[in-house]
Amino acid sequence: MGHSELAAIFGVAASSSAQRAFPFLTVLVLLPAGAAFLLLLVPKSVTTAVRSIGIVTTLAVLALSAVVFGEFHSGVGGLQMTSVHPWVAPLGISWSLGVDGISLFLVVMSALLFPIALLGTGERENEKSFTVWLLLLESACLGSFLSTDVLVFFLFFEATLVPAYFIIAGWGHERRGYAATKFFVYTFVASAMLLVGIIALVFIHKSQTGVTTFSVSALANTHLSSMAGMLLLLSFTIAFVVKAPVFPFHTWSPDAYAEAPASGSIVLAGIMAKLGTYGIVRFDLALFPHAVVVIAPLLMVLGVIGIIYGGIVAAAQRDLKRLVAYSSLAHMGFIVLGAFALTSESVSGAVLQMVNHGIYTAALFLLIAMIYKRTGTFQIGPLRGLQHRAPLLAGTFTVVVMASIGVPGLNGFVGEFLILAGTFITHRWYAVVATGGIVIAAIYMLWGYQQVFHSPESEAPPEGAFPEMTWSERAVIAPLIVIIVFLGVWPAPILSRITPTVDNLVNHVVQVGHANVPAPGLPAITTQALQGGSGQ
Amino acid sequence: MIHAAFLIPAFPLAGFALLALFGKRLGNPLSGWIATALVALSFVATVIVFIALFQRAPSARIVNEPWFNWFAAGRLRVNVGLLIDPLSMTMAAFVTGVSSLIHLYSIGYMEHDEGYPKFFLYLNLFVFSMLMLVLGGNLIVTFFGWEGVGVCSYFLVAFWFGRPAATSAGKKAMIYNRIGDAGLLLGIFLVFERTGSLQYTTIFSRLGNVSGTDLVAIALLFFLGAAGKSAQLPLFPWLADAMEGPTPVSALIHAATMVTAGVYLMCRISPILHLAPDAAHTVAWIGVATAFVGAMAGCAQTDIKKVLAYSTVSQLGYMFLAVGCGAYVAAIFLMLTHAFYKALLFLGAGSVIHGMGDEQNIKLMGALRKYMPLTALTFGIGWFSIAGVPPFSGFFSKGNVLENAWSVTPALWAVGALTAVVTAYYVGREYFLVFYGSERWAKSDSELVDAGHGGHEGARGLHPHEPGRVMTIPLVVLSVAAFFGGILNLPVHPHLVFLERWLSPVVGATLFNPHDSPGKVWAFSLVEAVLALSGVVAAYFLWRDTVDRPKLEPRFLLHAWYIDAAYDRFIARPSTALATFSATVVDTKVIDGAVRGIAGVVGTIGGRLRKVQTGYVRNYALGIIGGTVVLVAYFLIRAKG
Amino acid sequence: MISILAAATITLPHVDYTAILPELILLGGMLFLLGVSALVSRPIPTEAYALTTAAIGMSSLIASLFLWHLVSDHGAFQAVARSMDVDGFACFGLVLVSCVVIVASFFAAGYLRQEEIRGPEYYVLALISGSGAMLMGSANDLILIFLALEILSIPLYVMAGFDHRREASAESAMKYFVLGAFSSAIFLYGIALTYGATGSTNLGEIGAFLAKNVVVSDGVLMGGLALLIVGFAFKVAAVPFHMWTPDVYAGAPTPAVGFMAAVAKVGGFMALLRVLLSTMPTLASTWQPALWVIATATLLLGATVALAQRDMKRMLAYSSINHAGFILVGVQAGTIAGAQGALYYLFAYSLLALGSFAIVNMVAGKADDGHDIDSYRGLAKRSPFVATSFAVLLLAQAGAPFTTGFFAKFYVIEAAVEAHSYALAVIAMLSAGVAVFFYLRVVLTMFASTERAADDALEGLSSDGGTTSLLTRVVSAQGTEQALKISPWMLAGLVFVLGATVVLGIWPQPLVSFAHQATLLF
Amino acid sequence: MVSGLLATATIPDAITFVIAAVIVIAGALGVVFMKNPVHSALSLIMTLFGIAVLFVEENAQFLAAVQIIVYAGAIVVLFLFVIMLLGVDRNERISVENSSAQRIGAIVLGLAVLVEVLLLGTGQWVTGAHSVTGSLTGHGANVNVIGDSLFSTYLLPFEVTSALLIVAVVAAVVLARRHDGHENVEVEIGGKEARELAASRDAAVGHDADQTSAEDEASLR
Amino acid sequence: MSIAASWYLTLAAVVFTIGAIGLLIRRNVLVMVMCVELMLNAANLTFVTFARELNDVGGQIAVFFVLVVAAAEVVVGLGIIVAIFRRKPGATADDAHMLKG
Repeated sequence: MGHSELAAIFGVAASSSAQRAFPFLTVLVLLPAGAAFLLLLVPKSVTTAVRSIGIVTTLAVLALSAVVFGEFHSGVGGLQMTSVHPWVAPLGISWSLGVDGISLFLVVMSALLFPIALLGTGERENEKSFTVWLLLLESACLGSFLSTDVLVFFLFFEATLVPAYFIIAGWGHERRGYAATKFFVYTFVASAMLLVGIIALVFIHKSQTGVTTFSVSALANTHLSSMAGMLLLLSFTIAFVVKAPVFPFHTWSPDAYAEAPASGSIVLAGIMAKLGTYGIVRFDLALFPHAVVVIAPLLMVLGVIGIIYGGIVAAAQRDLKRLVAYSSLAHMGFIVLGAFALTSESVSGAVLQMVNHGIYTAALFLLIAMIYKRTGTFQIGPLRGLQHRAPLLAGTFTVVVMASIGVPGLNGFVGEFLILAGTFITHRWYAVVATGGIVIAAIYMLWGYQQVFHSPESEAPPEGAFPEMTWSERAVIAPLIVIIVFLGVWPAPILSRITPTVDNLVNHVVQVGHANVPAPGLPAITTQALQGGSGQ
Repeated sequence: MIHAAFLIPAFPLAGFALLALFGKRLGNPLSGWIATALVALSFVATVIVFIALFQRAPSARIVNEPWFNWFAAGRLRVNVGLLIDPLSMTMAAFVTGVSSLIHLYSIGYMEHDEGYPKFFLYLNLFVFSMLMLVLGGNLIVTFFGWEGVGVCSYFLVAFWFGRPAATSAGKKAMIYNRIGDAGLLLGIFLVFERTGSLQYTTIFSRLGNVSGTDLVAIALLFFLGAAGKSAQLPLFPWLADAMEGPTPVSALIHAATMVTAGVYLMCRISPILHLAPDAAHTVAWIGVATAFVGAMAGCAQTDIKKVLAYSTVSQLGYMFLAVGCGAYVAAIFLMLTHAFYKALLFLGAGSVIHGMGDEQNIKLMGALRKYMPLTALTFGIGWFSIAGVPPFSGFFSKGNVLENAWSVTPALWAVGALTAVVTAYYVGREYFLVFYGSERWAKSDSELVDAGHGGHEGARGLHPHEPGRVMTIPLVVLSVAAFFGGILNLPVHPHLVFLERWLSPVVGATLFNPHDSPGKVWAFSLVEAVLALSGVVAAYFLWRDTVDRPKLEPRFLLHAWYIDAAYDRFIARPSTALATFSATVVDTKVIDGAVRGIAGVVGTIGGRLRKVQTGYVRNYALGIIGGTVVLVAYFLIRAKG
Repeated sequence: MISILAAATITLPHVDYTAILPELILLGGMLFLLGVSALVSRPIPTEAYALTTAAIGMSSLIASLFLWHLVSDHGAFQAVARSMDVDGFACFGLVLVSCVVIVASFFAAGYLRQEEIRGPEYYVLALISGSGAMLMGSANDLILIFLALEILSIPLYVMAGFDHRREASAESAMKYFVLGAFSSAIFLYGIALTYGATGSTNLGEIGAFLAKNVVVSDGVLMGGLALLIVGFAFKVAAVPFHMWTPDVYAGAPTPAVGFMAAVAKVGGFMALLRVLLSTMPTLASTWQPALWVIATATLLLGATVALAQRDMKRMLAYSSINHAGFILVGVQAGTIAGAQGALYYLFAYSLLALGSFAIVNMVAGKADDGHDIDSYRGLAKRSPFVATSFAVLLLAQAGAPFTTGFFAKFYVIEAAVEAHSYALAVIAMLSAGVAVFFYLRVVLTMFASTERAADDALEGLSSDGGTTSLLTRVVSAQGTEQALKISPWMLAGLVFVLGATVVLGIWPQPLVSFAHQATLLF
Repeated sequence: MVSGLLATATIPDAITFVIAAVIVIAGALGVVFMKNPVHSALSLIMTLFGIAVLFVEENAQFLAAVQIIVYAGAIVVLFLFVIMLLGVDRNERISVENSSAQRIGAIVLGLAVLVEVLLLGTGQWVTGAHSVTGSLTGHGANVNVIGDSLFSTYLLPFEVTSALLIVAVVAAVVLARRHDGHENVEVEIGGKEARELAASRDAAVGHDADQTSAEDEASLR
Repeated sequence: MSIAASWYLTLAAVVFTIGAIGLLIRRNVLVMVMCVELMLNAANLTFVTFARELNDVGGQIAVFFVLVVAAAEVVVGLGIIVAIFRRKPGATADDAHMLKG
């Protein structure tokens, strides 16, 4: 087992930053939660104060995440800015945070999307509670991405459910109760398995080393029998694939995405879905290299089915939000495919695509919310010819749609390309089928776009006028569009920070997972992995 | 000077940016002029770089111009950069040249359109994308341009988005293109997997390590991409629908430039194609088949632009025939001349449509040569050119293709030659229906209601007229080019084959040279001239005065061999049904049904178990005693003695 | 005569009053209350009794902590002729019961004021019951455990029947009493068999006997153990000995339910843990599978049947059965970690149960009626604080992170996994997944503003209780629009419970260490 | 069987045991099967007496005395007192059982318990260590031994029983308490409810009986 | 020597069983409580027998405590029963099934 590799993955990369005086990451995680508690003291009626506290906090988090981004050493794998404090000492749980190439941009993306979710969706009932929940959700999401202690990760991972539940159930649409409950119970049951898996792993580790610890870096050193590794991997993965979601564990998502309020959809699809894929990359790959190699084909099959199936079902949707929900299923399929293809290219692509998907899906939901605000419907049927009234909205929508179907020059392309190219190297036929997904994506996205924006205006336009985007709406969507274009044209600064970590990770998985058989690029990975797994 | 190459795409990009930001404020004529000027500047830059390249030694004419690292992960390193070589500069020159003219023409053509600035915005974006496509130094930059032109094509075909037909056509174009793109992407992946690089120059230097099967696979996958973009069998039906876009768009994108990107791509990967003869033969046969199918479909169309659209399909088939025969120069040569005469024909058609008040049905035209003499003249030049009548440019370029086909196999030549006759005939049919015969547009509407879709209100009381100068100047320039285009590559003397010598550093190694026997060349030329003229004559006799000849316009040709209908019937509709089935049955009933079913079962179990709780205290005591019995029984079993 | 008396001089054992101080404080306080009420002629407000009870509880808490301090400094010891174990484990129980008594006194004050019931009896019963629970945790003799069990239970029977106005209260008391007496008879028979098999009722002696001897013919021993388990399982409401729970919880006065849910489980589990882990570890391989099955049945039945409930108290009753299953998961592990998990769980659950039932009482209002889930519709409008608090408590019961509920579940699952009971761990978590559904249903109902939302949650789930017509629901929703009146006493108790749940959820270290050290000093 | 009984014991012992056992079992069966609760209570006294005899037989003279005094003298009297107080001394229709499953289950499971307990003892009943708490045959009489042990080893349990007795007192107070002011209403409602309930119960029982007989008839035909 | 312990113990088991069955089949709550007393007495007999066999005083002491418990239990139980009967004279255990499910 390559200890040096593990050190490279999890070790503190830059010693200078390790002892940094200011605990950026801890503040990053706790700031929104703290503001939420502060907010509880503010009277409900002072809406302006409530709003401004929410906005200032989320913007402060954004600024802080920018600082983290700035402090991050590019070209270096491993965790940076780590901070470790014992939390529940008798149980071996510690408050340990760290950021590396995998989590950095997810953090920045979350920090960016929360102010947008808060700002971009207009007035609402009971502003205070909403802001409190959203801030708590932000803390939970950031905590999940930054935790390097498995249990702390799990805590935050679970903690996202509660605010998300309240946001859906409290401010959602028609069938919000059903959707919220389904979302909560489904993901809760799935992550229950994760908890058992985590604990089992910790005890196997303890039986080998005598140390009870939940630290990812320590746990990655655990020697697992092939059976144990497989079961643990399954317990981890079930939680992640439900959260992502991956076919066939997705049926909560169309309901949840569709019934959630706009900001809820943005956070759900943009950020919380990434918790699942992030978990796959961060934990599945690092902790269970042997088992991952064996089971990768299965998950890749699910990913590929998700790509095709998600596209096909999306094409039959008559509701804009459900359409985007199913398109998310397809995109998550790409990410899972990339993550389990286990090449540097595909995993980097998967990580990048998490960010990309977050950005353009958020933008899509934001735009759909603008349409809803003007027309009161998500149904594609009654919406026609909106481009006549709002060419700018239409144009913005076009850009986002193009990003979502992976047009080069916009951000969706690079991730998808890396995933497919990387997958093609090791698993040719998966990539071939998945490539079909980009055709389907064009079909359903353009169909939806055409229905809503093109065609003559319907004779009875949906109630009232359809005004062009207001300046505040433009201000909210503009950063997303800028990022969509920027990441499409010049993703190199992002990738240069992602790839060192991913390279280490992939090397670790491939070397450990294949044990002594050097097999990059050979197709018969499954059998080798079995030999490797039993040989250890 | 070669470093100035970045200016070539930069000008149209700047135009795009300018119009995107200030398009509305710049207003109607100004934005068009700015766009045109920037494309013209791009043309100038191209010429300068071209000359700089020309001044170099032939062996030093392949220059990589890397700009910056786009993205990199694992082995994959992708730079944004240009490849300046004779092929790309030839393409750039003709793209910017033709684009400039069509921009100029559009200023007039679109003057009354409310989306005027947006139109030029898209056009500039298109030119930028097209230039990135042809100048791209690696497959990804090319793919960037490739997708970019596809997207612009989508925007421009669906430009009049209020018309359902237009938006559907745009979507259709995009989807067909995407199918091709998927193939292209897979080809790119295969190239990357086998050579570890995507930079053209590097790829070609590593081909030795790639197995023959892989090369065939790569070539065919690239051809799938090319077929989508260049409307080859079986992916051609979108092109006819794409005629819903404004005519300058049809001229620029769907005749001169974008659709030829596939041909360019195949020429670009000529080293691969050269090593994969099986793939090349496939390309040749598909090309010639497309040429024939397209030409036949052109014989029965009634829409002035659709005739030209199928003609484009057919001509592109010729180009692929050339590519498949290894005659890359011939393909490029035909591409250039085709760009001239097809753009000319489209712009001529545009003038007619413009003059006829947006009427497109050729059966409702007639005798327009009296009202639009210049258009008629230039259209005629275009016709003769495409027909291959000597000494028009088409004669030389098409001849070149056919000679190469003969040397591969006479069968290819035979189909190509037959197609040449048909080509001369159907464009002639269109020419006579539009410019000769009686003034059918003056008739009352009532007789024409069922004749076609074009019979709208404005047809009555028409006063066909020659368009303004911005529109006629491009016509004239293009007709000159269409007439004299042949001198680019005159096969009469080895020193006169300029194009061939110019391109040889790129495709030279694979250059197919049929010029060893002058007699053979002359013999071919004679036969081809006869074929072209026979088509022209046939058109003259059949269509000079007659409007309807149902036997010559069979329905299956009008519907382009029913291929589109077949796709709809056998692919689109089953797919829609599958989608509906997946969404309503598989997803909601099966997958979600399983989830809800589990929940339901748990709930039902809870409900059943609840009934055990009867409320009678003695029942509860029974439960206790029962539990005790079981528990004691267990311990009894575990007891040792 | 004199010589006989002289010969019969009894050497009294040394009575270490410190060791039994917490129990003494509770019992002495109880006598004080009784005495005061008898001596003072004017009616004393119930709040005064509550405050006194809280003070008594506080004193006993201090005494317990002092004892804890003593134990952690000088190690565990046995007191009063080895009838009592004074160890960390016992101290945990003492502290926990003291806390329960304090909190319960606040809720009781609110309830009794609301129902206008005077007199100290409720508090007296609670104090006695509490002392019984304390004894359960520290008793070192099966006879004493039996006595403690009765001291714990008998006041609870009375408390169940405390509400004279409702017939259900009397019915629940009767059921509880009959079944309780039945099970304690079985338990006693178990003690008798154990006594015959081992020669003593003293746990220390039994442990020593079992450690030194191999009982060849161990049928009687096994039978005794089985019947002991039955007795405890009844007390903690484990399946199939749980059937009294829903009925008693539904019928008894609501604050009493909270109290009994807490102390009965504490007492039962503490004694069970001590008997199984400290006295009969040598038989672990025998009793573990039995507890495995009981735990599984308890987990699953509690979770699934709760789904079908519309009455809030019954739902919480089944949920408490589910919780008992979780604690059994910890017990079943048969390890120190399992004991820690069970202790932590008991602590977390006791407070959650007290708080939850207190809120149920607040919502029901005067007459302690109206526990149908429809009474909770729109609660968030009537009292956002109560609704939010209830949501927090319910989510904590579901095991939401950053509440004590999460670490409680985590701890017992950890123990199960450590003991390689993977299947049980998975079953437990699945049952938590089912349980979360009905907690969420309540939450949804409270925060629903429309009539439809809550019913949507039931989609796909057939519920027997769903027969109430829409009309009556609308009426009941309209009838409860006015703001909820909350007694300040209840509010105080609630704030304490909430604070403990959240603070110890975010910063679990103190409680975890407590449980950790409690079991180190067995 | 008799030989088994006499294997270790003297004849008087055996006779005493048999008579006492018969009394005990007869009493126990009487408790269960007597229709009138008063008779049940009297049967209970019979059992308690028998058990007291057995206690004497087993050298637990003190317990035998207490058994009679406390159990028969106090507890059963309490039962009888309550029966009389409430006037519930009418016969219960034991033959009528709404749930035959309950009865069958009760007997099957009850016998199963018996069988199991007897199976447990097949090997050896008594396996424990001897005289752990203290020898019975130590100094002095049975009372002395018990007293000695009670105030030394079992001091704490002994003291704790006081709590039990207080519970009993408080419980009696609570349960017998009448609500000031509300009680009248309560009684009225209670009375009405009770009447209705009694009526309905009678009807239900009667109905059940009718139904049962009808079913019987049906099955006969 | 006296009668073998197994006889006593078997007798105790029989009484225990009769008590248990009685509790399960009788509807009169008072009789049910009496049945509990039977079970307690069975346990007592067991205790005393074991005490004799083990020559140990503990068993007899246990019986002493059981007597106290039985007394307290009966007082409380009868109190509850009285409370019920005050509402519904003549009620049986089966009449109290308002709470169920």
